[in-house]
Amino acid sequence: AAEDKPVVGLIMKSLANEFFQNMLEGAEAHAAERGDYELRAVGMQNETDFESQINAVENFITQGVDAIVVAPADSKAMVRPLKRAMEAGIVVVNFDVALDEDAKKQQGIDLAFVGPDNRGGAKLAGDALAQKLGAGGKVVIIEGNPGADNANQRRLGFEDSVTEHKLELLDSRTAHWETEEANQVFSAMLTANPDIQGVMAANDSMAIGVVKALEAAGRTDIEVVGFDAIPAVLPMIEDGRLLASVDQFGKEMAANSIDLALEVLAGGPALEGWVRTPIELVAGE
Amino acid sequence: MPNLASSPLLSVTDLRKSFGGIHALDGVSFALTSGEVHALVGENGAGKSTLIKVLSGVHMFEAGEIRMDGDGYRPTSPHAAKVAGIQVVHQEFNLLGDLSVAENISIEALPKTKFGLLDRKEMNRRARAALDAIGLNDVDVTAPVRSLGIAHRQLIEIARALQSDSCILILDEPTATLTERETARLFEIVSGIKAKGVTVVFVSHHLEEVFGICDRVTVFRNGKTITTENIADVTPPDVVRFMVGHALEETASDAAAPAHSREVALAVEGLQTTANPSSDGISFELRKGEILGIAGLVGAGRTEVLRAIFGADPMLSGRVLKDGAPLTIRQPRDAIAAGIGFVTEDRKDEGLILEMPIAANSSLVDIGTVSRWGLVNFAAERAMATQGGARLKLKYGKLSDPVSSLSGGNQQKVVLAKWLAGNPSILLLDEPTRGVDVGAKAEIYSILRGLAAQGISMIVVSSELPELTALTDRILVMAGHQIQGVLDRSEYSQERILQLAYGQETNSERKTA
Amino acid sequence: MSIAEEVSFTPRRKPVSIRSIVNNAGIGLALLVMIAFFSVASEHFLSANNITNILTQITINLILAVGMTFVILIGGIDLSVGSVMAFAAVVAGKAITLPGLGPTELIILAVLAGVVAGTICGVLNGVVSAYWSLPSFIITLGMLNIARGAALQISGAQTIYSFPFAFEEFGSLLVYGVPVVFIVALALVVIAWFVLNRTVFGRLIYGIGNNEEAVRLAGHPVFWYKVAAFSICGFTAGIAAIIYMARLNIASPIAGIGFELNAIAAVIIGGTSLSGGRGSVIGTLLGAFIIGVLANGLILIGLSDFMRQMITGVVIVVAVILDHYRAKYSAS
Amino acid sequence: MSIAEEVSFTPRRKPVSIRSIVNNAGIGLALLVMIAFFSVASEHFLSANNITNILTQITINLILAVGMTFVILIGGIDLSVGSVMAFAAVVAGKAITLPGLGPTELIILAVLAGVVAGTICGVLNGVVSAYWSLPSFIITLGMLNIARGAALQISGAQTIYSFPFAFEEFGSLLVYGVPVVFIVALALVVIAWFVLNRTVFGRLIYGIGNNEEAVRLAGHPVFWYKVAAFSICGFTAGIAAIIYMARLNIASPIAGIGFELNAIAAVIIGGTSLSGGRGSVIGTLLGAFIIGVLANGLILIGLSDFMRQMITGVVIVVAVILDHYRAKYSAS
Ligand SMILES: Nc1ncnc2c1ncn2[C@@H]1O[C@H](COP(=O)(O)OP(=O)(O)OP(=O)(O)O)[C@@H](O)[C@H]1O
Ligand SMILES: Nc1ncnc2c1ncn2[C@@H]1O[C@H](COP(=O)(O)OP(=O)(O)OP(=O)(O)O)[C@@H](O)[C@H]1O
Ligand SMILES: [Mg+2]
Ligand SMILES: [Mg+2]
Repeated sequence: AAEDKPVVGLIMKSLANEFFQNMLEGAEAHAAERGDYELRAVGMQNETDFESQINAVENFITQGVDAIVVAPADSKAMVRPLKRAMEAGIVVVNFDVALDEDAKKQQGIDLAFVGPDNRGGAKLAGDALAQKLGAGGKVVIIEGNPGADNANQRRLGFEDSVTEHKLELLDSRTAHWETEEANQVFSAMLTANPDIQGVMAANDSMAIGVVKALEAAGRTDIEVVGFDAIPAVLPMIEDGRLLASVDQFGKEMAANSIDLALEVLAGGPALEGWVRTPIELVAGE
Repeated sequence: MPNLASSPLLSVTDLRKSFGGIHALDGVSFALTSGEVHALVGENGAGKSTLIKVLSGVHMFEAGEIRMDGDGYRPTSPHAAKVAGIQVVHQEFNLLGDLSVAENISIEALPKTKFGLLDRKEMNRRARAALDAIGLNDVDVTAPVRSLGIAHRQLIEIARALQSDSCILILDEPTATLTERETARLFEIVSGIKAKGVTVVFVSHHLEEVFGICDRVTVFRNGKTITTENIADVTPPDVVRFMVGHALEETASDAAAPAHSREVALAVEGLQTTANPSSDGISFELRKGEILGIAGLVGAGRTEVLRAIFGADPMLSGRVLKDGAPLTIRQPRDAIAAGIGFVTEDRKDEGLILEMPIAANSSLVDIGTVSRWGLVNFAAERAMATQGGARLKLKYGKLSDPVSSLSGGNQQKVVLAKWLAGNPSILLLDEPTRGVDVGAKAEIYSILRGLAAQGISMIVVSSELPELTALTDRILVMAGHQIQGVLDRSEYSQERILQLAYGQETNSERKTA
Repeated sequence: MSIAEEVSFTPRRKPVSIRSIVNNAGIGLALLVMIAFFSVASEHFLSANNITNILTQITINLILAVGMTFVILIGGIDLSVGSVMAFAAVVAGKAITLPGLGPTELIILAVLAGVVAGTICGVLNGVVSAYWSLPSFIITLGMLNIARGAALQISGAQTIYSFPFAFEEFGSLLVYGVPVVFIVALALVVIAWFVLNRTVFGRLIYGIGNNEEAVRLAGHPVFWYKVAAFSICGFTAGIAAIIYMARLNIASPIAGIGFELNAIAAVIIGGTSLSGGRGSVIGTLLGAFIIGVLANGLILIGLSDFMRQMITGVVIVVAVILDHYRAKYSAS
Repeated sequence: MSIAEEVSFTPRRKPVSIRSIVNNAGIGLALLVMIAFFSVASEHFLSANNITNILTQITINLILAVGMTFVILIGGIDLSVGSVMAFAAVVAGKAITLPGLGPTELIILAVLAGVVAGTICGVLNGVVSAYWSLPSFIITLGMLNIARGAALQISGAQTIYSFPFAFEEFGSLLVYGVPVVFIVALALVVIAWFVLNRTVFGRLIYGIGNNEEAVRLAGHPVFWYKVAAFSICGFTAGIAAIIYMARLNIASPIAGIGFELNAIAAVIIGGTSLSGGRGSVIGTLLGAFIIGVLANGLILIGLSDFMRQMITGVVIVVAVILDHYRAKYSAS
């Protein structure tokens, strides 16, 4: 069945994550719609399983795919295998999380990035919170998995808006992206700092845990922002339990990246720099 | 005497069972009549336990026939055998260490209240009654079995088997770890249940026991039954001849003159063990080339003393001097370094690595001599094991077979071989011939005597008085964790020893008063 | 009983009942030390609110650990509880969001669906590992993957949400400051204690862990007892799933990752032997408290995330060392 | 030797060497079935490139599993290997990015630092669990947290990168299509096999797993042997860290999460008994292959991620069931 259609290998992070699952569905729909390429998609076991992404690149090189579209789990570890893929004549598009600039320079490759600005997105959420609280508002951050690039970016984004709006950052702790852990960690943070006014959670799963902790504590005076805008939080945004979340349009992101890769394959010019994809603050009226 | 003419309760014809290439049962035929006590005797590895395991549904047989009450009988599980009325005390223990004595005794049918819950009261009551019946009044029925010594465990196994009504009760070497007192009590019970019409199958390497309580005896040799005789018609030497195929040369049992010197090899002073800190402390001396016996009833504290000397359990106070110099023994390693060896009483838990080959077990203590630069020299190890095995008439398939495939008595020989290989200057032996057959026992005695003649000193703890009187130069009698008396060879007599062993109560009262 | 009367030994140890209470309370010492420390170190620690928090937060781990106790007592292990919980939650979540039914029916249906889903996984674990006598470590590792994959597949990796109001309420209900979900967990502990100590089934669970062969020789159907132990563990994973949903108001296919280690840790810190046959569910309760109090307290005293993780490790180790000494001194 | 002469048994079984090879090859049957299946299902599976990939991909798990074999053989378990690997990697990463040294010195320094860091963690695991006779499950669970926290603390949760060129090259070097890192792993397997089967130390490792008390009473320093087993496991975690760095060109404090389960799975699928005393490092090698081939093959045949996870679970279970039957038939 593999006639002359170009083969695109899509490497994502954990598909157990709704964000990437939506992305995959978007890509599959896109492949069916265009019909002029073959899509091979893989995810990874868990977010820190960097090796399996490298394995995936190696497997794709083995299979001789024409293009690799990749959302790196680690911005540094992926540079070298991707370089090898480029050397094998494969068109590589980096999306979702940008590869590390230094690492790219070191390996002597130049690779464009297609994707949103995680840091900027987090800042959007932070700004929404700051606006609500005003300067001096006391906030805490619930971080993602320490050491993960997107967790870093989002924390930095939150911190940017803390500085910019002169918020007071009381505490910053990780809950490893998990609802239950966020619930536990935040409950304790709230006990230790009863005067918290706002919470920035690095993803919506953790934001849900925070909202439940607030309900359990009977606190309605604390504002929460999340990230990702998963369907489960939309009702919360509607009824005000969640102030805002950030949509990165993951569904389209992979599909757009594939389009770009196919253009280059078809003889188009190589991509350059940062092809920004949209981000949007989702907030109640 | 039961009516031997009556039709057999259970008959076995030409039964065969093999493990891999070993024919454990190679044509076994015998019959049980109702209400008799039937002995099974034979050398170690002759197939007695295997037959019992077949009868009790643990192993399936390959050929032959078993008929019970005239019908074919082929148990497929222990449960099926129980339903058919066969109750067994196996040679190796099957107790639940962390469960209480009472729970172990009732494990087959734990009593329930009318709500279907465990009836602890009833369970403890039954256990108490069962233990009292076999004379174990000192054991707390709620104590975990793990905390008991080996003889107590054996009695608990027996008590358990007596719990349910059965028509055939099989006892596989029940007396191997018991002292006279318990053995006598057991025999009273056996006569009691025999009177009720229960058939008892009794395995023992002690022919005097066989001749004491059995009506008939079936002799095994190499997986075959040689003959079944009425006890009244044979003498012990006849039975031994059937067992080994020839007459056993009389080993000079009383010939051993105390050849040891006066030099003290090991002195124990005021030894108190952590298990019994309340005792006054044990002191005695062991001379060069002497075999010192320790007698006592079950639980008298004999094992404790050996374990403390060897460093297997910590010593609370007291010292041990070897050749006049005090030893610091914190762990078995120190004792071994000082030239002390210790044949433990419980081969399954302490003596053997059951899953590992015979060769590896025999070299476990003295692995240093069959290795160089930390590498095992397998040829040397095999030679060591072959030699050790030959010396003790070990019956085995291959040296690479796991020890677990050996019969009980042969496993015991491996434990001995392991310690003899190390050439210790002092050897502590706790029930060294437990489960060993008559011929091999004589062999072991002569080996031990030979070692003593070479100047090796030994302490032998044994529950068999004949063993102690035959083997030792002096006997130290213990009761209640205290030494009650020391007997020289000239003073040996069953009465004297038992008197001291039982005398614990009066003595200790006197002391504390 | 002539001979018996002659000889009377003094009992070798204290009566068992007291000893076993001390043993059960074992790790309690470490727990008390921890509580004392945190009470001094943080003014908030002993506040009513915080106690409520701690109780809520140990609930799920405790429920999983109760089932795990059965499996570990027979000498097995169940690595799949976290995944099975997620699977049961997704199944229950699908059920509770079915259209066209009233809230009461939905809730009953969901509870049944979740518990049955969990129990089925447990039965499978038990049957496969007991029938072929395979190491439960591997079998339940397989189930870990199977249940997680199934949870993701069924849910399409989407979080399920929007449950009946009464159900969501239940998760945060308090009775005199005590979370109802914790009462559920406590009830399971009591039932498990009762089953393990007062029923024949329970004693044979201990027996199998001690010496499986001996129990078989005593004529008991060991296979079914083992299956029962794993099924109980699956059942509690199902209950945990329901509690999770009630508490967080979502059913997430990626819930419960790593929960198995926490549950096993609670059981073992509680003094149950990993090789089976020895232990108690009261110990498990204390073990779950240790883990929960530690997690809560270390945040309250304001340690950084990384320090907190290190200290958690150290305290777990120190707690079992402490327990070791307690056991030693209480024995002598 | 009259009796011995009289009785001559036919050998009960095939000679041990062959039997043990069959036993070791045990799970090999399942592996062969898998390989056959994937070869048919995917044209790429047997390509030289893919074989190279598989070898590279199992390397780290294999290295961890070799050390784990020692620990499991003495009846212990080490849950900390993944974290210890990350810790060792961070330590080595700090060393290799020190300023002012030449690449050769840096590489030597880093390798030493990583291996020493790993070994120290292993020694701690061993000393604490053996000295107080505590369950290694809990002690290494503590170490899992301690090492991870330390790795995050030292690195400030930042990935360390930019290593000397030669070091990065080493990770992807091939010799006749065989990755050099795999050769390192294979060398460890051979050494471990030799140690376990030919040395007194290895003999006693098996002995301790079977009957610790018997080994102690035979006068061997059981404590030190146990410490040694855990230290070896820490050592291999250190080696794995170096290989990880060479292969991924980063030292990440969050590397290796969950690796312990994979390593333990390789050991147990390879037929080593979790209760100790029985097993072989050749089995571990095959176990690691099973896991690696499965992961690779299922991707090649294009299964969706969730299906893949479920099938992985099923295949692991089926593999041990298959092995069970093989063992049964080869015994009779
Ligand atoms: N599970 C087994 N696997 C292999 N061989 C076995 C097994 N059980 C018994 N055998 C062998 O069968 C033979 C008979 O053993 P059995 O235990 O019946 O002897 P026995 O007469 O009870 O000896 P003892 O007096 O020493 O208890 C022995 O050679 C033994 O090695
Ligand atoms: N490890 C132990 N822990 C607690 N109690 C023990 C232990 N070992 C033995 N005992 C108890 O100590 C007492 C003395 O036991 P010991 O084994 O020394 O007696 P023994 O004279 O050798 O008798 P036997 O070995 O025939 O039971 C017994 O009551 C026994 O139950
Ligand atoms: Mg026997
Ligand atoms: Mg004794």
